[in-house]
Amino acid sequence: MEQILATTLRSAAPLVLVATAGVFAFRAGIFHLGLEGLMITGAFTTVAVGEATGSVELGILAAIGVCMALSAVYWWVIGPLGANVIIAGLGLTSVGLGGTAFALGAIFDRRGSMFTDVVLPRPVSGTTSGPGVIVSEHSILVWITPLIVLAAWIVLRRSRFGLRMTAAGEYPFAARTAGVNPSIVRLQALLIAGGLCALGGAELSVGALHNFTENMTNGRGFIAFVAVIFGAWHPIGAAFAGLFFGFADAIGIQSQINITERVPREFVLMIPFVLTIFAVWLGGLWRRRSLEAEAGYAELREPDY
Amino acid sequence: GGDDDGGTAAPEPEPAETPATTAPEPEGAETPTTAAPEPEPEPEPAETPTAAAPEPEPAGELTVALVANQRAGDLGPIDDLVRGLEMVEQDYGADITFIEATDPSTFETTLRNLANQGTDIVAVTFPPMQDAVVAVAPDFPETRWIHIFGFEGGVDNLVSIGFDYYKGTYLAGILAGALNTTGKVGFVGGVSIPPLNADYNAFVAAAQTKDPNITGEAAFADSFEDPAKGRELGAALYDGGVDIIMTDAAATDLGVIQAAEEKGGYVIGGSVNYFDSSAVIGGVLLYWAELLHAQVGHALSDDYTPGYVGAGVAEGGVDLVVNPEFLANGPAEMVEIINATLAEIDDARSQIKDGSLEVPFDPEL
Amino acid sequence: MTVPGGPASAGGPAVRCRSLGVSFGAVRALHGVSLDLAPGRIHALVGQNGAGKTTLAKVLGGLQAPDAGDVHIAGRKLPSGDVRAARAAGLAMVHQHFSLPPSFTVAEALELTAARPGGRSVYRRAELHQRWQDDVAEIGGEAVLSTRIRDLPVETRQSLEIMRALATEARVLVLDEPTALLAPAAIDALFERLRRLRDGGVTVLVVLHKLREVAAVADTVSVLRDGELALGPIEMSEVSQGRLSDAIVGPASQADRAVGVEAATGTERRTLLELVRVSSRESAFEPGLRDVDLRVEAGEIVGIAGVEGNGQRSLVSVIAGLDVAAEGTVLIGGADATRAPPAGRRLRGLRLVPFDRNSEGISRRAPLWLNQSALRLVERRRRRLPLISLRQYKQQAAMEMDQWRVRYDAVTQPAESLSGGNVQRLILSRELAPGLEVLVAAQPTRGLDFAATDFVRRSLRGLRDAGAGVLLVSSDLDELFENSDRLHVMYGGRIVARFEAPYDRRAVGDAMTGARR
Amino acid sequence: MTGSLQRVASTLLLVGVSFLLTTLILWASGYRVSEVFSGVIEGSLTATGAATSSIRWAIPLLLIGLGVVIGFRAGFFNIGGQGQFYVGACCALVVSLGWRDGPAPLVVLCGTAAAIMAGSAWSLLPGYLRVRFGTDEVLTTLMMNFIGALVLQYLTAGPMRNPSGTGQTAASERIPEAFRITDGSGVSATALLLVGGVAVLVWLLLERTRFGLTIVLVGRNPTMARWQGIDVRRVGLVTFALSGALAGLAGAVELYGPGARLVTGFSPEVGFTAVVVALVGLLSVWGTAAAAIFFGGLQSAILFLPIVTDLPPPALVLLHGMVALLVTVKFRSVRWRRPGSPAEALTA
Ligand SMILES: Nc1ncnc2c1ncn2[C@@H]1O[C@H](COP(=O)(O)OP(=O)(O)OP(=O)(O)O)[C@@H](O)[C@H]1O
Ligand SMILES: Nc1ncnc2c1ncn2[C@@H]1O[C@H](COP(=O)(O)OP(=O)(O)OP(=O)(O)O)[C@@H](O)[C@H]1O
Ligand SMILES: [Mg+2]
Ligand SMILES: [Mg+2]
Repeated sequence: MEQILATTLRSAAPLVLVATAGVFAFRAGIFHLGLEGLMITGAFTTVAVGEATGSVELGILAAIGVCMALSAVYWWVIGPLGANVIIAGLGLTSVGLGGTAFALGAIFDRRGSMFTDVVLPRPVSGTTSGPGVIVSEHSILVWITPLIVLAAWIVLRRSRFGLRMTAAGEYPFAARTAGVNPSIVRLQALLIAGGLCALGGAELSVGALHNFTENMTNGRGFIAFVAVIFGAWHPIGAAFAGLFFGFADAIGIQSQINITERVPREFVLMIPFVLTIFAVWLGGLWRRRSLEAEAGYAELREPDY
Repeated sequence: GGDDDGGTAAPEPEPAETPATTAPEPEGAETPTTAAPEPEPEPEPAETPTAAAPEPEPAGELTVALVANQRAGDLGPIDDLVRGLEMVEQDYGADITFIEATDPSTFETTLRNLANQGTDIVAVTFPPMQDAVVAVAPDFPETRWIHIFGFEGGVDNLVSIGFDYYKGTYLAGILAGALNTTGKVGFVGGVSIPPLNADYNAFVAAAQTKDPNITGEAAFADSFEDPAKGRELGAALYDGGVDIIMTDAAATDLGVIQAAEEKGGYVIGGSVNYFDSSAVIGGVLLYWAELLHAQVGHALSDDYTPGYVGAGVAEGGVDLVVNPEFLANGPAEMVEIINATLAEIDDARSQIKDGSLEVPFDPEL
Repeated sequence: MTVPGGPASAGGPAVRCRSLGVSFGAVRALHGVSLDLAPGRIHALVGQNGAGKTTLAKVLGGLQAPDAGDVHIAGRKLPSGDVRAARAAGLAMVHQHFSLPPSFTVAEALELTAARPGGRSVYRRAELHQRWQDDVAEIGGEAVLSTRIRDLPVETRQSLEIMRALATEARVLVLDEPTALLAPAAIDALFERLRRLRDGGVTVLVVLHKLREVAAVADTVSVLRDGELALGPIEMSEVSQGRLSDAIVGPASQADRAVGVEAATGTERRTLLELVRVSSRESAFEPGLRDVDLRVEAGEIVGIAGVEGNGQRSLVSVIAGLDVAAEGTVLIGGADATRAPPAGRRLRGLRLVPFDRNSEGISRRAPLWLNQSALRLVERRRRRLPLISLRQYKQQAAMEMDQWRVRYDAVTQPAESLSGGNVQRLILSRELAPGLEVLVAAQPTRGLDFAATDFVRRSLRGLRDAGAGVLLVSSDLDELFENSDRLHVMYGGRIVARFEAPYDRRAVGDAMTGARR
Repeated sequence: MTGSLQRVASTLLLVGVSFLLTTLILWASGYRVSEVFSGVIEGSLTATGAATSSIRWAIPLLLIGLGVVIGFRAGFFNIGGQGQFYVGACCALVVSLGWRDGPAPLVVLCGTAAAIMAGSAWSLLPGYLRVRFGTDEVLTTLMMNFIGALVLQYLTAGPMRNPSGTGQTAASERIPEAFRITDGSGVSATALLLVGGVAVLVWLLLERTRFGLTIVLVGRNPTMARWQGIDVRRVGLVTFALSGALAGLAGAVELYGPGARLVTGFSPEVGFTAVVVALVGLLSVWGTAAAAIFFGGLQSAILFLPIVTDLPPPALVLLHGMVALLVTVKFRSVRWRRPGSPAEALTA
C-alpha cells in the first residue's frame, strides 16, 4: 500500500505540474495541445544545461527560459498570426519531440538517451519500510508541487490577475470592456504554462530519473491535458485528476504484479480509460456545464471555415 | 577484461571481421554508461554460418541500408546494429543509410523506396518486418536482403537469421534461480507481445529448475521508451519481494536499472552497455554489430547463399554473459554462487545445442 | 487611478469629439462626427439601426480606436482605443451587449470590471464580498454576490451593468440602449437615477430608440444617420418630434412598406393555437405554467403582458415544443400537438420570434444566408433528388432580407457583423414568410429603431388582416395596447387577467403586479 | 474563388517557410540542406513509386479527415478517428478470416460493412454520452482511441494472432489475396474510385443537402437550431455515426488494401494527422482532399528523405512539427466585405 502511494505521488507529480500549466492555458482560452512538446523540451534542457554547467538550478532555470520562449512563439503563431490553436499545438509537440531528439544528436552526438549526474535533491531517501516509504525517494519538486498547485489556485481563483485571465478566456469582450487586452493576458498565461511544463519535464528527467531519453514523456502531456478537462479547468480539480491518473498508473503497476491469474492484459490496461470515461460522464451528470462556458469552449475549438 | 567464463561453445571465430576490441576501462564513477556505447568487448563475434571471407567490392558504388523497426538510442540491439553499420561503412567503404521505421504500415513503402533507389544491400530487423521483406524482396532481385531475427528461408535474395532469444533468457533464468533468495524473480518487458511473453516464460521455467517454489512476476511498461515507468515497475517488483529482474524493454531498462540501484536489487539485462552499473549481473547478449558486418560480407561474397540460418543459443549467436565488473566487485557470496552455477549453465547450453533440452516456447502470459 | 474631481471647467464641454471616423471594410460606421456634450446634462443619442450609435459609444469608451479624429474629456485628449485611460478620465460605459463573463460571480465580475483603488489584488472571498456588499444592495443584497452572472435574470443583469458603471464614480456615463430589457417601472427608476446623477454633475450620454423616452429624460438630443451627425446636440425644447423623426429617417427615405405575407387561409374564424389547462415544470428563473388556457384564432392578435419572468418564456417554450407540457393539451391548427416535436409544429405553420435574438434567434458565426434559410431546412418537400442548390438558397435569402431592409454587405458575412436592430430584421424576414399560420412573437420590436418598430407593428397587423393568428408577448404596454385584439396578463405562471380593447392601463398594470387577480 | 486561391497560395508559402526554418536549423547543425529540398520533391513526386506512395498515405487521411469534417461542422470535436479506424480494421479482419472461404466480393462487402458499423459504434458511444448527458466528447473520444488500440493489440496478440510461422509478432494472419483491393502499394483503380466516390458523396451531403446545412447550424449555435425546429440530438448522433463510419471504412480500406493483415500499433498517428488535415482543409471537402494529398506527400517524403540524405530521424519529426505549427497561419483581412455590395448601395 505504501508503495502504491509512493508511486502515485511520483507518477502524478509531473502530470500535476503540466496539468496546472494546462489550467492556465485553458482559463485564458487556449486549448493547449503543445504541453507534451514543452514538457520534453523542459526535460531535455534541464539535463543539457545541467550537464554543461554542473548546476541543476541553472538547468531548471534554462529549461524554464527555453519553454517560455517556445510558448511565446506559440502565442505569436496562434495570436497575431492567427494560426489554428489545435494544429499549432500539435505542431509544437512534434517540434519539441523532434527538436530535443535532434539536438541530442547535434549537440551531444548522442542517440536516444543521455545520463547526467546533476540531479534534484531528495529530501527523504533510503526509507524502505513503513509509512515512511510514502514520502521517500521523491525529488524536491514532488514536494514543491502541492505548493505550486496552491499558488496556482490563489493566482487563478483569488486574484485580480486570475479574474482578468479567466475573463479573457471565457468572454474576451468582457475583458476588453474592463480594459484588459485578452491577447496580452494569453501571452502571460502561456508563459506561466511554459514554465510549469519545464518543471514537469525536469521532474521527469532529473527528479525521478537521472537521464534524458528521447520521447521519455511518452504521452504524459496529453494525459495532463485530459486531467485539465477532467478537473473542470480548476487548479485543484486538475491536480486531483493528475493524482487520479498517477494512482491509476500505480494501481496498474501493482495489479500487473499481484494479479496472477490473468485476464488478457489488454483488458486490464483498458481499465483506467474506461474509468475516465465513466468519471467524466458521472461528473457531467453532477454538474452540467453551463451553456455559456460551453459556448466559449465551442468557440475555442471552432475553427473558421 | 573481455574474457567470459560462460563463453560460447567455440564457434569458428573470424578474426578478420572482429572489430578492434577495446577493453572497456572501468571508470571510477558509478553511473552507468555516460559514454557512447563502447565496441563489443566480446572477442568472439557471432558465428556466421556461412563462413565466407568478405571480398570488399570497389568502394564508392556499394550502398547498404539498415531499416530498424525500433528507435535507436536503446543502448541495446538497435544501437549495436547501427555500430555494425558504421563498421560496414569503414570496412567496405559503403555508403550507409539508417532508417527507423516504427510504424508497421510503413515497412513496405520504405523497403520499396530503398530498392528503387538502387540500394545494394538492405538489412531489416526483427520478426515484425518479416512479411514486408518477404513481400518486397522478390520484386527487387538486384538487391540482397538480410533479415536479422527472421525465419523465412524461401526467398532467392534473402538471408534470414533466426534467434531464439528465449533460450538465452532460459540460461539467465538458471542463474537467477540459483541466486534467488526470496522465492520470486521478476521480468520487465516493453510491451506484452508474444516474443517477450515467451522470454519471460522461459526465464521463469529455468529459475524453477533450481527451486520449483520460485514464482515469477512479469510487468510491462507498455513502451520501450519510458524509463520513468521502468523505474516504478522495477521499484514495485523489488518491493514485492523480487530480488532479480530480467529486463527486456530497450530504453525503459534504464529506469529498471536505476530502481535496482536504489532498492538494492539486481538486474540481468540485454546489453553490454549496462555493465557499468553495479546492479547488473549480466546480460543475454546478441552480437548484433558483428553479425550485421559479417552478413554484409556474406552478401558481397561469391558464394552467397540465401536462405534461413539459425543463430541462436545453439549456434552461439545468443548467449548469457556475466558482467565481468560484477564478478570482480560484486558481493562475494553472489560471485561464489555465480561461479558455482556456470558449469550448470554450460551444461544447459550444450543440451540445447544437441537437442536434448527442449526449451518451451510459450507466447502466452 | 484618481477620478478627476470637481465640476468640469466652466464653459468647456465634458466630452468633445472631433471629426471621428470609423470604417469596417467598406462600411463607414462613423464619418466626420464632431460632437460637444455640455457638462452636467443628459444627452440622448438616437438613430436608426446601424446608424453608428454603438460604434460612437465604443469610441468614447476606448473600446474602438477611431480611424480618424479624437476624443477629449474635460479638455484632455484621450489616447485612442484605451479603455483604462477612458475610465481613468472618468468615463464609464454600459454596453448594449452584456459585458460580464457568465461564469463569474457577481462579486468577481465587479472586482474585474469596476475595481476601486485600494484593496489587495489577492483576496479572500469574504473580503471580496465585503468590498461590494453596499453596491449590490439594490439588486438583491448580499445574497446576490455569490450568484453567477449566467444565473441572473436578464433585468438583474442589466441593472448590474448599470450599477457597476456607476460604481466607479464616473464623471461621464455612456449608456447604450439601457432600456431595451427593462420593465416600464424599472425604466422610470433608471431615468430618475440618471436625473439624480446629472444633478450631481455627471454628464450622461444615453442611446435610446423610443422618442417617448427621449422626451422623458433627455436635456439635449443628437441624431446619427448613416454614420454622420444629422442633428444636434440640440435642446429638447427646441426640437419638434417631427423634425427629430425626419432627421432620423432622412429626407429621401420612404417609410418601410409592410410585407405582404399571404396567410394560408381566408378569414373565417378558426382556432389556430390553443392551450388547454397546460402546466409545465419551472425552470431556473421562471415559474412553470399553471393551468394556462389560451386561444389564438385566425385574424386576431392576442397580447401577453406581464413583468418579465412571470412565465412568458415557459409559455413560448411550451408552444414551440422546446419544453414539454407536463399536463394539458397543446393544439396547433386544431390538431393535438402536445407531443409533437418542434419541427412538426413548424410544419404546421407555427412561426417564432424568440426572446433573445443573439442566442436563440440567430447563429452569430453562421453566414447571413444560412441564418435566413434556417426554416427552409426543416420543411418537408417532395422531390426526387434530395439535392438542393446553394445559389438558390442564397438568392432567396438575399431577396427576403432586402425586402425587410436588412443592412448587410454580402449574404456570406457572419450574422454577428450586423447591428442589433438588423439582426431582428433578419429574424423577422425569416419567420414572417409564406407558410405562416400562427406567429408567436416575443419582444419583436426590442432594440428596433422607431421606424422599424412601426414597420414591424404594421406587419403584424397586416398578418392578422390576412388571416393569420398572432400571439404577441411584450413588455411594452403601448405596443400591446396598440396592436392586440385581446390581452392576457401573466403573473406567476398563470394567466391572471383577460382584457378586451379598449384597455385600461391602470387595470392592466394592477394585474401585472399581482395587485389584481 | 480568389479567396480560395489566396488560401492555397498562403498555405504553400507557409509550408515553404516551415521548410526554410527547419533547414536553417539543419544547416546550422552542419547538414546539407539542398538535399532536403530535392529529397522532398523526389520523395513525394518524382522518385519511382513516390507519387503512388503519396496517394497511398493520403487515402486513410482523407477518409478519416472527412469524418472529422462532418463532426467539426456539427460542433463536435470528435478526435476518436484513430480508435474508430482500428476497430473498423479489426472487424473487417474478423469477418475476412472467419469467412475466408467465402466468395471474395461478398466477404469484402460484409467486412467493409462490419468495419463501417464498428467505426460508427465506436463513435456513437461518446456521441450518445455527449448529446444525452453533455459529456465532453474530446475526452471520451480520446479515451476510446486508447481502448481501440488495446483492442487491436488484444486481437493481434491473442485470438487473431498468426498461428503459423514463428509466433514472434503481434500480427494477424494475412487475408486471402482474393480479398484485396490493392497490392502492397496501396493504390488501385478500385481504391481510388471508392475513395473518390466517398468524397463526392460526403461533398453532396454537406454542400448539397439540407442535412448538410442543418449540421452547420447545429454546430454554430445549437440553441438557435433547436428554436428552428431542428432535432439537435438526432443530428448529433447521425454526425457522430458518420464520422465513425468513415474512419471505420478507412480501416477496412487499409486492411483490404496495402495492409493485408493487422499488426499491433500500425499507423499510430493517422487519426491525429487527419484532424490536422481537416483543419488545414478548412473543413471543406475538397480542401480536405487537397490537404490529405499534401500530408500524404509529406509522409511519403518523410519516408524517403533518410534514403537520400543523411538526416537523422528526429529531424523529420521536427520538420513535420514545423509544418503543423505554421501551416494554418492566416494573413488576416476583412474577408467578407466586397465593394459594390448591396449595403454599399444602401448607404450611398
Ligand atoms: N468553464 C467550466 N467548465 C466546466 N466546469 C467548470 C467551469 N468552470 C467551473 N467549473 C466547475 O465549477 C466548479 C467551480 O468553478 P470555479 O472555477 O468558478 O471555482 P469556484 O467554485 O469559484 O471555486 P474556488 O473556490 O476554488 O474559486 C469547478 O470546480 C468546476 O468543477
Ligand atoms: N465589428 C464590426 N465589424 C463589421 N461591421 C460592423 C462592426 N460593428 C459594427 N459594424 C457595422 O457598423 C455599422 C454601425 O453599427 P452600430 O452597431 O454602431 O449601429 P447602431 O447604431 O448601434 O445600431 P443598433 O441600433 O441596431 O444597435 C453597422 O452597419 C454595422 O453592421
Ligand atoms: Mg447599437
Ligand atoms: Mg468556491
